[in-house]
Amino acid sequence: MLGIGLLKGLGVTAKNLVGSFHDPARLVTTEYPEQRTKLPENYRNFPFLVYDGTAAIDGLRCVACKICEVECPPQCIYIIPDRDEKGRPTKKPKVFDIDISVCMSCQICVEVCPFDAIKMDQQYEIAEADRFDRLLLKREALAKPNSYYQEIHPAEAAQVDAMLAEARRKADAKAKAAAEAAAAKAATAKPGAANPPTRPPAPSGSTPATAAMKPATAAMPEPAVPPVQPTQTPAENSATGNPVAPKTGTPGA
Amino acid sequence: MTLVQLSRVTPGVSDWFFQSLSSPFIAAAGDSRLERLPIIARDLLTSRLPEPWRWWLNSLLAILVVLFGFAILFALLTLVERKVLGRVQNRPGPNRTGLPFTKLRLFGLGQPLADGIKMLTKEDIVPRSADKLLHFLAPVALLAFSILTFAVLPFGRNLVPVELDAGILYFFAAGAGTELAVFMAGWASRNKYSLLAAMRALAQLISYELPLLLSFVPVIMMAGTLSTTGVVEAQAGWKFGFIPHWHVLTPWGFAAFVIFMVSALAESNRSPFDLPEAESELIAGHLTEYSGFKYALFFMAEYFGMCALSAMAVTLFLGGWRAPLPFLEIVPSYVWFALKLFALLFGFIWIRATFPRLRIDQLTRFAWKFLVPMALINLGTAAFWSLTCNWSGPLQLARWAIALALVAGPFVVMGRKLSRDYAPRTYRYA
Amino acid sequence: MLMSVTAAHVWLIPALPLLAAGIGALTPRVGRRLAAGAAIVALAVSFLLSCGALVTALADPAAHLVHNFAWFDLGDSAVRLGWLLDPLTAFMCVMVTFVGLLIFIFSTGYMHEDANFTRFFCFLSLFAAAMLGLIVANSLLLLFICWELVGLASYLLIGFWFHKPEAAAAGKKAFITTRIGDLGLLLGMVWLYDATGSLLFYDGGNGVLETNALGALTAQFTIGGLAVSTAIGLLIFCGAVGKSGQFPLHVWLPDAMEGPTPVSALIHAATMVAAGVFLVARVYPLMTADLPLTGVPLHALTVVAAIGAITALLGAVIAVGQSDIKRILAFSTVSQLGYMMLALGVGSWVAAIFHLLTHAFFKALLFLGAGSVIHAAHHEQDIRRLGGLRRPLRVTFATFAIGMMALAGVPFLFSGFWSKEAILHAAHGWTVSPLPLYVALAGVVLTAFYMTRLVAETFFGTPRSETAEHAHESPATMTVPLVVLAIFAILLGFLGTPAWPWLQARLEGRTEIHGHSLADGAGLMGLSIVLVALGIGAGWALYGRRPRARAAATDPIEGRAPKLFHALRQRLGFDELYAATVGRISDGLAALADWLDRSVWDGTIRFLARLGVFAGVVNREADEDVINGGFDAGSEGLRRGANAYSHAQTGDAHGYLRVVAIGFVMLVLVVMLGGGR
Amino acid sequence: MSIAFLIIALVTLGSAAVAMSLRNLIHSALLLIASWAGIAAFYLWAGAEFVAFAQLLVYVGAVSMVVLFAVLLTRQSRVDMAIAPDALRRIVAALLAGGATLGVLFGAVVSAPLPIAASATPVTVSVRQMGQELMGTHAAALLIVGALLTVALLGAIILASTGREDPPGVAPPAVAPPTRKTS
Amino acid sequence: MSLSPLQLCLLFSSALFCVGLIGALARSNTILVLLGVELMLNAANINFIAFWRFGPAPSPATGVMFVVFSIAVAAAEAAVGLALVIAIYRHQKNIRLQEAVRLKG
Repeated sequence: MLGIGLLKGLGVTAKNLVGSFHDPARLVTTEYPEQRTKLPENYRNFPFLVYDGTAAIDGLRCVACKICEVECPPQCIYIIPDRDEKGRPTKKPKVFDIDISVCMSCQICVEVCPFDAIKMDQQYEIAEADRFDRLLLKREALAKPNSYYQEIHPAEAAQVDAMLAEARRKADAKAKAAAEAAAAKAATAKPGAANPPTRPPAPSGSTPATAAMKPATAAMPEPAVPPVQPTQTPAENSATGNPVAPKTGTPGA
Repeated sequence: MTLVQLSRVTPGVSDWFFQSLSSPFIAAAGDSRLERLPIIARDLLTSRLPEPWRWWLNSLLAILVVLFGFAILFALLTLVERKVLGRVQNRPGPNRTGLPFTKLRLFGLGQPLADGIKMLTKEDIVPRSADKLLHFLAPVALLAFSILTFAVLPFGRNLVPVELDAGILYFFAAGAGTELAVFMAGWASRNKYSLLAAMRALAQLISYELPLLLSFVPVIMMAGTLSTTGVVEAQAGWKFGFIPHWHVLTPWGFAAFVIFMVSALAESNRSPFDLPEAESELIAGHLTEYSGFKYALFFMAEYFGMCALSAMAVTLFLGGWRAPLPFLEIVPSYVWFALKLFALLFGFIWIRATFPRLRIDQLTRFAWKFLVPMALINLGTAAFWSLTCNWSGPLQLARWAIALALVAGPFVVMGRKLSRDYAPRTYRYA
Repeated sequence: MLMSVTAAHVWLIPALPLLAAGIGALTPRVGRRLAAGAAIVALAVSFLLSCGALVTALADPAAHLVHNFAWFDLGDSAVRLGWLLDPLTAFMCVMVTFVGLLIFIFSTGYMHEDANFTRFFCFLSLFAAAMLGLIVANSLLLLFICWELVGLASYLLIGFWFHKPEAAAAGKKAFITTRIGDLGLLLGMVWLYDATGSLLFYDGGNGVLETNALGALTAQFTIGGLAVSTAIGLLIFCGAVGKSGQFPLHVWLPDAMEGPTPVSALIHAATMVAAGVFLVARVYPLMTADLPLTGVPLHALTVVAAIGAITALLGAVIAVGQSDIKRILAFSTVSQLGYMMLALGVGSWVAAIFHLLTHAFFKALLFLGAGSVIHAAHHEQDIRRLGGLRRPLRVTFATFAIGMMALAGVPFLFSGFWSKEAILHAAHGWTVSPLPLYVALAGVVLTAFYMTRLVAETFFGTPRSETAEHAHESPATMTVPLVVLAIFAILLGFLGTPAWPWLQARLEGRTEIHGHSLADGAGLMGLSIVLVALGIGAGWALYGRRPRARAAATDPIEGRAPKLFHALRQRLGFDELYAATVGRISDGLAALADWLDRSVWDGTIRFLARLGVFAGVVNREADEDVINGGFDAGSEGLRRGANAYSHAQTGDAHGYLRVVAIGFVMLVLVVMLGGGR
Repeated sequence: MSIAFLIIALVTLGSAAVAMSLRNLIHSALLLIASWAGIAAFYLWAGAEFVAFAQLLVYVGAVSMVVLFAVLLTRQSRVDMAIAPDALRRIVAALLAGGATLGVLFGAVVSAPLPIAASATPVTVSVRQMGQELMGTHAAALLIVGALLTVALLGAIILASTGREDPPGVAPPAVAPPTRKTS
Repeated sequence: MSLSPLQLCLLFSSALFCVGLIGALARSNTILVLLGVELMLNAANINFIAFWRFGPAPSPATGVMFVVFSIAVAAAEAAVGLALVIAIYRHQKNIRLQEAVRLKG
């Protein structure tokens, strides 16, 4: 009959109206500047640089290898490697700029970085008044601690950390073997080996970490060592669930 | 040119006209102090003055109180509407604009103020080829006609600005001017959409004016008067001591009330009859070429019209300022009036939140093929009701049964037909 | 609220079914539930109101509560109608609404497959409204209006299946036959109005049934020495004869069985045909007014008694020879109506009404039972082709048997016994002639006999046709009314036993009840019991003991007295007699009118036409030569003038308006200057 | 005579006169509406409240709409707006005829010995009184006016209708193919 | 010369009548002609009210009743008149009154 449908409709809206007052599940609005929704882990927008330890510039994992600069499709990365007085590369970037008004958030830089030095950020409040200056991020603005990385991408970060620790453990083991082979020589290498074999790249071990990094970087050209994930065993891959999730884009496989 | 102005120019000659205008806010007798509060307050201000001045000041006060009251109501209503719409859609609605320069939010109470400031400071654009005079006159005329209608509404016991013998007729005569203003706006804009919208608006307003007028004829018939206070007077008393004698509680009265409210929705261009201002179809229709303060005036007029029609519905059908139960009469009459008015306004908002907009052919068909015949049949029902007013005993039941059948039968029959016509249409090429 | 139903409210009782009829008329064909629901609900409410009216009426049984009003004014005199509420009205209302309600419910099952279901209920409601209006009318005029409406509804319902030629013919026959009686009623009404100046029954001393009017009526005499009241009473009785199927006009009633069975039950058994009895009971003061007169050749009631006796015997005799289940019941109705008339005639109208009420219930029961049988047997109505239905139709059989025993007057338990007994006693007490008593006693035997025959043929033995074998019990909407009616067919008798004649007392307006012991009339009662036993025994001996084997087998009576049986089967040749006499005469009259029309009137007109043509020819000759010439010249002049003037008609509105303005100015100037002030 | 009357008269006459002389039809119509409103004001001044509101309702509310619709439905091209060849002649004739009428009427009004109301106090007619008068004394006239209005409504519809068999209002059956039409 | 209120009202109405008349005579646009006629009708209504108010009235409500009826009839007239205008426009594609001189077409 005419009107029944209208009354039903009025009932629906009335239910919404009343429900929004006593049922918090209905009122889904978050009051943005005060409240924020937790972003999903796989959210990404622009890259940042990870550093270990507390020193922002010195702790950068980046070695200025320029792979990302080459691979970047819109060419928004600009790197000048740092050199010491003698002109030798210090394996640090002197200039590392990303123009995020150009960046297209493709994550290719993250994919190609052999050192896990560049990661995708979740910072979205990037509105600026000056387009040419403030959106061109410098090295200092890009550098963020590993703890931040762990905070925004916990699963991925744990995996990366585990991998780095593994690499470091291998390097340590190698160094230890070398040391034992040369046991007779001296016990000078002891302090370096005293480094605990566990994972934490905690702030406490900044110097050991960099020290541990060095063998890894030194070992990079060798085929077995590089921490590129696809080389992991399939068993481990399936057991951990989503170790490759950030890269293959199949979360929760 | 309001009535008050009209009488102002002829003070000496037509003295009788003064009497017919009957000093606004007549002094009440025998009511509680609370009930007489507005009159006491007024007398405090003006009782010392000599007679002609006192009359003038009383009139002026009445006008000011009504105008400011409804202006504030308008401001609040915009906010309440947005908040209710938000709640219906599971949003909080505007809640951030509070007191200026403070952190106080006050549930967004500052929103109307902010809107007002925005509207006032916007650039007033007049199209180059527009008819400048009419373009300016349209919003002014619209608002003026809307405000005129407030003159005869009984806001409470003895609280009626102008007591007219033909008050209801005056109300609708003044309301008829809004159509003219809408047309002026549409035509003066020199915009095809505006003109089209104006024509649509005219068609809609004329179509719905008919059921609107026909729906309250039964009330006049039963009350035997065209005066608003008389109609309220006719709804005095309670049956069995607890069922008020409101017109809405009779079969014909209920039908007339529904017809009246539907027509009022259309007359005030409210959703779901807001075709003339349909943004998505006519780029806001006759409002397209208006901006800034003129636009605000249009909106103000629309809300004033809505308030006035709701107030008239309260007067005609819901017993005006009368309390629903005898013991509730200790609450002053103007509070009751305000409560009923708010209830109806909330209904307007609720309907807006619920129903989608009609198509123009559905709109006119609904008016001509459903509302007008229903209103005419309802007239017959009311005639039957008034002829059988001395039936009693089992006849009283028979009277109810017949009246209900007279209302429900045509409703079902015509409603069936109408529902068939409104069935989802099948398109050949879509 | 119900307690407060007064005379001013009784119009609601017929108004509600009328409303339902209106709804039914407006309902489209698919609205079955609406039409039936409206009819049933309206009648149920009417029933409740009737009960309220009964309570009101019984509070003061002697009073005639009236509510009169003016219908319209004719010059000085107003035509006044009114409503009447007394025990007679109230009992009749309760009976009609209750039986009607049960039959309505029964109809929802019986007519379920009919395409014109809504129309049926519309007609039924119309009938109920008219019948109830007839009952509550306090004016002979209003009664007559409703009387005719009842006739109309009856006609419509008999011819409900008008595609069957027999049904259409039966409808016409019923309508025309009853119209003959109605003519008498109309004449009586006109005469009554002429003699008394009023048609209201009771009007605070001025009504036609009150002492003033009756005194005036008996004081005048008319042709043959009859008192005017006798003459008017007999004319009114004519109407009753037509409607109640009494002796000369009884032929329509058996044919009326062509209608749907619920219609037969409601109209042609329980209610409408009783209207004649009711009419006579209603105007009973008028009928009895001439009794104190001595030296008049005839008392009205004598005629009534005679007609009743003849009808009672005739109906019972013919019923013996019929084989259609409904026809048998129809003739039994004729016979029972004769009993009622007999009771009226011998001066006991309460016995007549008592029998009317009990008869209404058990006859409705019998008809509905027959309807159930017919429904079950796929519209097979011939008892020779039925048989053995006892087993499949248990409820129907049980209730039908109760109805049969009530009708046959099986002693003590069944209502028919008590009401028939009352009639026999009344006939016994009639001093004028013993004949009615003998006729009634003969009728008792015959009734018991043919009812036994009917039950034995239908329910016992073996099924004698395909359809009877596959019979199945009817739905609850049909059996429940049967059961209810059966209960009442038993219980109702105890309202009027000689020991406690409550009903009689109330009808006569007495509040105290004078019971007398059963021994008072024990002789007569014993005789009638013996006669009933004789009838049943004979019936069982002939039909029950050795049931019919085949449908085509000869009837036991036919075997013994073929001629008699044949005459009975042909209904004693009344139809043929009427066809030979009345029909022949009217055919002759029609032929005469036809001949007159064709030769005499036509010839005259043809001659006149010829004359006219001749005059025309002469006229034309004169016209063309003499007159036309003059006209031509005149027309030419007019044409030229108009031509000239038409140049002023430019079609330019401005020009016209200008001329009007200037003309106005001229006119005002003339008036002003010419001293027109 | 009061100032109010003079103002009302001047406004009414002025707007009517200007309306009759304007080229722009819409402006003309709007000014005429103002003139009608002025007449309503005159009624109000004269104490005929009900008539004043009726005038407003009918003229400002209804007739004006019809006029505006008619104007918009008969939009003219620029050629049509051009002054007709004999316009001047007609205007002069109109002025002459109108002037003569005005003169005659004025003369008649000024010179006529008009009767004056017996009582100085004006009669007031309440709406109730009017209603009873309408239903009693003038009931026949009311019926006739009702019939007239109905006939006028029908006539107007017939005159203005285009005579198409399928009005756009009942589009769905026309649009839907007959095979797919479901109730 | 002093004028009574009644005469003033009558002068007002006759002036309005003449304005309407001149408009109806001078304009070629049919709509305006109709409006002129409408004005003349209104002028007549003013006379009714004037006599009702200032003149001796046969019964208290006669003048008002007349005007009410007149307004009703005028509404009908306007509706039919403008419908005719539209019909003329359809027929001859303009609404000049002086061109609408033929009944046939």
